[in-house]
Amino acid sequence: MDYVLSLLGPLWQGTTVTLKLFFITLALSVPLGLVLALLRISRLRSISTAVNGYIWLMRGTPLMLQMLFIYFALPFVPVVGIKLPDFPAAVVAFALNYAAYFAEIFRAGIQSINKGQYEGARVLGLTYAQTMRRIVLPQVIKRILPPMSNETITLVKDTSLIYVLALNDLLRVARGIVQRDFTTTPFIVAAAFYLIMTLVLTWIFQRMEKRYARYDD
Amino acid sequence: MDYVLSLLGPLWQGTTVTLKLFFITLALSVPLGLVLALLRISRLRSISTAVNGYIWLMRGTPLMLQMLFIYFALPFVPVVGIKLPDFPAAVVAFALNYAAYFAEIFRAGIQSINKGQYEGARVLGLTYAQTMRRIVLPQVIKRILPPMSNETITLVKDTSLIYVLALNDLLRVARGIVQRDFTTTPFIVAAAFYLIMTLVLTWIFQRMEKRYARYDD
Amino acid sequence: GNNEQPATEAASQPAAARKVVVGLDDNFPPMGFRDEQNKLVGFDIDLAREAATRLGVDVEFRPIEWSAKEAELNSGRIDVLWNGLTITEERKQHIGFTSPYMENHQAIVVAANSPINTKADLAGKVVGVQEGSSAVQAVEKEAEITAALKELKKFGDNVTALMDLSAGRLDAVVLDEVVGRYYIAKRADEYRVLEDHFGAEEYGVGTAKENTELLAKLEEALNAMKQDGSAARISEQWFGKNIVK
Amino acid sequence: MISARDLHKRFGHVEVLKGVSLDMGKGDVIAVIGPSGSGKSTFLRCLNHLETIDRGRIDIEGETLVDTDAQGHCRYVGDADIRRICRKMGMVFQQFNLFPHMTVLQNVIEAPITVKRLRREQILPTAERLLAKVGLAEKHASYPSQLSGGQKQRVAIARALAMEPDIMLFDEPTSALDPELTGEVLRTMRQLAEEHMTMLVVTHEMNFAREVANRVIFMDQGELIEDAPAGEFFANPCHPRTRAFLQSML
Amino acid sequence: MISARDLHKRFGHVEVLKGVSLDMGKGDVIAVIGPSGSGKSTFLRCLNHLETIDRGRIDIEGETLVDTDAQGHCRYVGDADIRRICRKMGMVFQQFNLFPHMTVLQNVIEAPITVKRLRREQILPTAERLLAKVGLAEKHASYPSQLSGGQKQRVAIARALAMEPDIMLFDEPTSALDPELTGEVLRTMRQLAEEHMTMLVVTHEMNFAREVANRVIFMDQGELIEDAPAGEFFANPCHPRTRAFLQSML
Ligand SMILES: Nc1ncnc2c1ncn2[C@@H]1O[C@H](COP(=O)(O)OP(=O)(O)OP(=O)(O)O)[C@@H](O)[C@H]1O
Ligand SMILES: Nc1ncnc2c1ncn2[C@@H]1O[C@H](COP(=O)(O)OP(=O)(O)OP(=O)(O)O)[C@@H](O)[C@H]1O
Ligand SMILES: [Mg+2]
Ligand SMILES: [Mg+2]
Repeated sequence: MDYVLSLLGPLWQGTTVTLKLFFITLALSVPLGLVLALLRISRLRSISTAVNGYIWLMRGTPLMLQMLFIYFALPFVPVVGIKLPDFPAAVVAFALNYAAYFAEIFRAGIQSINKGQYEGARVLGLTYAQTMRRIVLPQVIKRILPPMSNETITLVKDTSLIYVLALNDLLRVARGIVQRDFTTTPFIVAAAFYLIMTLVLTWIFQRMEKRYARYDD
Repeated sequence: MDYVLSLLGPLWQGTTVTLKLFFITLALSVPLGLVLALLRISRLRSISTAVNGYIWLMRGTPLMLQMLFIYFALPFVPVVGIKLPDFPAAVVAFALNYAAYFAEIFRAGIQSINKGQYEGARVLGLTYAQTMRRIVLPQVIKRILPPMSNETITLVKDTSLIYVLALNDLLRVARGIVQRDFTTTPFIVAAAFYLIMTLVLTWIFQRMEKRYARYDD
Repeated sequence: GNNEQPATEAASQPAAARKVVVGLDDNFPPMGFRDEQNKLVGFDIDLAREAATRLGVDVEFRPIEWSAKEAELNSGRIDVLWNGLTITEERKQHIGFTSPYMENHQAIVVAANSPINTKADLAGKVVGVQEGSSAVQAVEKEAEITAALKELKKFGDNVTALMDLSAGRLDAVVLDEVVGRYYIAKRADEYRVLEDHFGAEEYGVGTAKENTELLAKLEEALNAMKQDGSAARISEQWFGKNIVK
Repeated sequence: MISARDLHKRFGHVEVLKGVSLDMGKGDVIAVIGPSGSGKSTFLRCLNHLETIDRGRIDIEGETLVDTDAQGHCRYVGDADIRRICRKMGMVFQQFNLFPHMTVLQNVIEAPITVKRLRREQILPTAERLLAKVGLAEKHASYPSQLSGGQKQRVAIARALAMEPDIMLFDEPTSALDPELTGEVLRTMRQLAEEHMTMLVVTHEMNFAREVANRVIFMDQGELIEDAPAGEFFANPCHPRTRAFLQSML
Repeated sequence: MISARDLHKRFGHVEVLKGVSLDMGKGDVIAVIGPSGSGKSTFLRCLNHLETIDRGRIDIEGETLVDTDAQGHCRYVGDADIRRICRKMGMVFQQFNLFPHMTVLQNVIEAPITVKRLRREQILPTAERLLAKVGLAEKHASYPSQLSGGQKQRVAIARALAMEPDIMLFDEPTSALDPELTGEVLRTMRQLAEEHMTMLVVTHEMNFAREVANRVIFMDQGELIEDAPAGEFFANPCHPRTRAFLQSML
């Protein structure tokens, strides 16, 4: 038991790295995903195709590869090449990757809104931008909460991939201690940490769903 | 170019490991997920709660941890403890984990079927089992294709986690060559391999969606 | 303290002459690892600190994924590899080495009750190593033995391999002797080290090949530390005897 | 054919049926009318066990489906018996409840094959005859989503008839339909009545009630207020609530 | 108020409007009737630019919305002008198209605030007056999903009126409603007509057409076949197709 207590400090430090990556990724990829979704449904064929290709590439290859690429290979790419430190490289890879997933969720949400809503807004004189902002997107939020909740919980666990850049997130710290002390207890404690994080997220999303349940479609 | 060709052999070997894990996981977790989903919506409170807890545990902790647990810790657990070789341990962890995800997809699909379908079948004299088998599940398949497609594509990429059990999947082989040859080309080739696999999957699911598009709900 | 913070800043600065960035695997006891307070400690850490003081530069320790060490060095994110880095012919092609500061063997660890006693007994057995470690090259160099093995399994780290040895799925693990002894000290009743080994080798400090200036300075500092006994003192702290050469 | 005695049903705190009784003979065509929320659908659904009653007794063709003992405990017969007894009644819903993944023909033959264990060849002639009867012979390979509302409802009727029920229950079979499509469904139902099918029809179509039904019953607030031959019902309704309702419908 | 000249519209290979013309004066209440698929909805939707026409000319209150030049090219005015001109027409749909995430009051004040840039306090009295007028003053804080169909449709009417249109277009405003709920919507529309609102109403309600409209037009297969004062239309329809249709509706 004392041993478990002694683990809490280092594991908590790992958790802060995990949480930092989690929150920054979320803050970047949600708006980026929304922009991508709007471009994706744009009538300009070329833009829509380009965004589609981007989403396909990001969802078709492992995030770990994307991270390794941005960290190690990107500096040698001409023009856009830039040498990023480890944590920023991880953040960029995570944000670009999750933006692609969120974009698909947003797109499906926007397209699930009945044509009648656009027509109802149109005959009242609202412009396309006003219709999106005031009528469509507020309704989209309610509908995308379940897939967003799934994706966000996946993100918590995906953060552990940053071990490839030797960043000490929760899981890597746990593995480090396992190697130092030669016991698997830290894994069990780490699992509990993850469960707590996902529980909190689940709870937050449930509250949001409840809030939006005040109206039905 | 010659160098790229010389990579194809080893990378293909890694790909066979990846594909083997992928197909076995799918073959095990889909039926298991269906059983879990049916238990989850069962009226027996205790069963439904237990399944719910299982799903929560499996979705709340990283798959990598689950794999390490089954490989190293399970042998020491009394009663159920069993010492599995590396690949079977990975398969068990993947199947148990993905079954939880699939169960949630199936459950949502089943619950999205209109109450009228059950009543329509009931007044014709169909039993609950007949209604499930003949009326509900065939309709569920159509509805769950999009989330199943997502989850399956995620599985392709998740297979790379088996490196923790020292198995040589595609991504790990690529990393090995990167270390040996001091170049990032293998990453690019590996990315192409992943893209091909996800493309094939996307194509299969699109065909299935088209097949089911012959009727509307 | 916490080493990630300054590390990220350092990488965005141009190679600062007043600071040396040391890349290491922070899960590599006893050479470099984290203590209960999550602080980086270890034999190589102390050695590098001492050398830095002598050179009059700040030292910064930067955890890296060990299997990506060449890429890290190559990309200039770190200046020095100092973490039980074995000098091998392959590595010499990409890395500039100081002269050796320590001798090491690629030790063979087996379960305490194992019938294996010599290298030859490994025929038909499953052997584990850490991916990207010099143990891989050491074992593969002895081609007949490698060919006779049932399988050579490459793990992400040594502990996974040792745990698999405990679980009975491996018959032996090959790893740096200094590291192996550290672990065996923790579970003396479970493992033993064979007399036989996969060759002696030497640890050196590595830099980028073109960074000859830094290499020369490190060489100088190391020699001075060996001569005035400070290296021996650090060794006694960590190993109970002087194994610096 | 159907005898319901003093049916009571509550949803939570709301008593939806407050002691409804009805006797129905062979060949009866009874129209059930009444304002929205008066319990018409619930009454129908209790008869074929889509809802369970809280008190009362139901007999179908002389067999007891449910009864209430002296202590007020309501007892249903066993599951298999319930299924057997209820199969004597076919039901058509307002929302059709066709199976969208099956063609029209598959919809019709599904229950005979699965429930009655008939072979496909055995039921096929019947199914084709029924589809011809409802005027949809040439639509047998269409999916429900390819049909108009009126066509869907006629398939639903054919599907119910394929199980050869003795009694047909209809719950507002035309109220999800455009006025123009209503006619074709009512024509099919009129034809059934002419063939002496026993029918219980919840409807808003006064013309149908007037012309096809031989009895009309009026429900309000969970009670069966009036029960009279059709002609009498419209010419001379007894109860003031019936009169008010009939006025509002015209 | 509205002048449509020779409107043509095709969807793919199907010509849905084959040269429809209509002149509508201030205060006119015109009922549009005709069989399903005859192009009634399409005609209405072309008038306020929910569909674009392929040929023809539309003027709204003397301003041209779209015209066709000698080469047969159809030219709409600029986007801002389209929005300004179409805002003179309010529209009520069969499916209501209320905004489900907004309360009744928010539905009504959304467009005045967003489009006309009124402040909340400026529009609130109007909104409350309109809700009172359609009999829903006390429902202002409800969400659409908490209303019956008839109530929803009346909110939709109030929402359209809040933009102070000169003309109201209705596309089968009651055909998604139960017969019992139809009455309340028709009453609201009758009241509007009495206040001399100019209205164009696609409807299946013959009573409404007969009693409220001053003109009735009959469309069939993309053509406007008959256009007559309401009394005359029902008493003495000219065209055989009109006669056949009227017969089928009774
Ligand atoms: N499953 C249920 N749970 C709770 N209340 C219900 C349920 N089903 C019906 N009710 C309520 O019971 C009452 C009677 O409903 P019922 O559907 O039987 O009326 P109805 O006469 O068929 O009306 P309508 O003409 O609108 O179909 C209504 O107040 C309704 O809200
Ligand atoms: N967006 C569209 N794409 C293709 N065809 C269409 C479209 N909208 C309408 N149509 C077709 O145009 C024809 C006229 O349709 P419209 O909706 O105008 O008829 P309607 O007279 O309003 O019929 P209803 O009484 O059923 O509403 C129909 O054949 C319809 O299938
Ligand atoms: Mg009802
Ligand atoms: Mg229409």
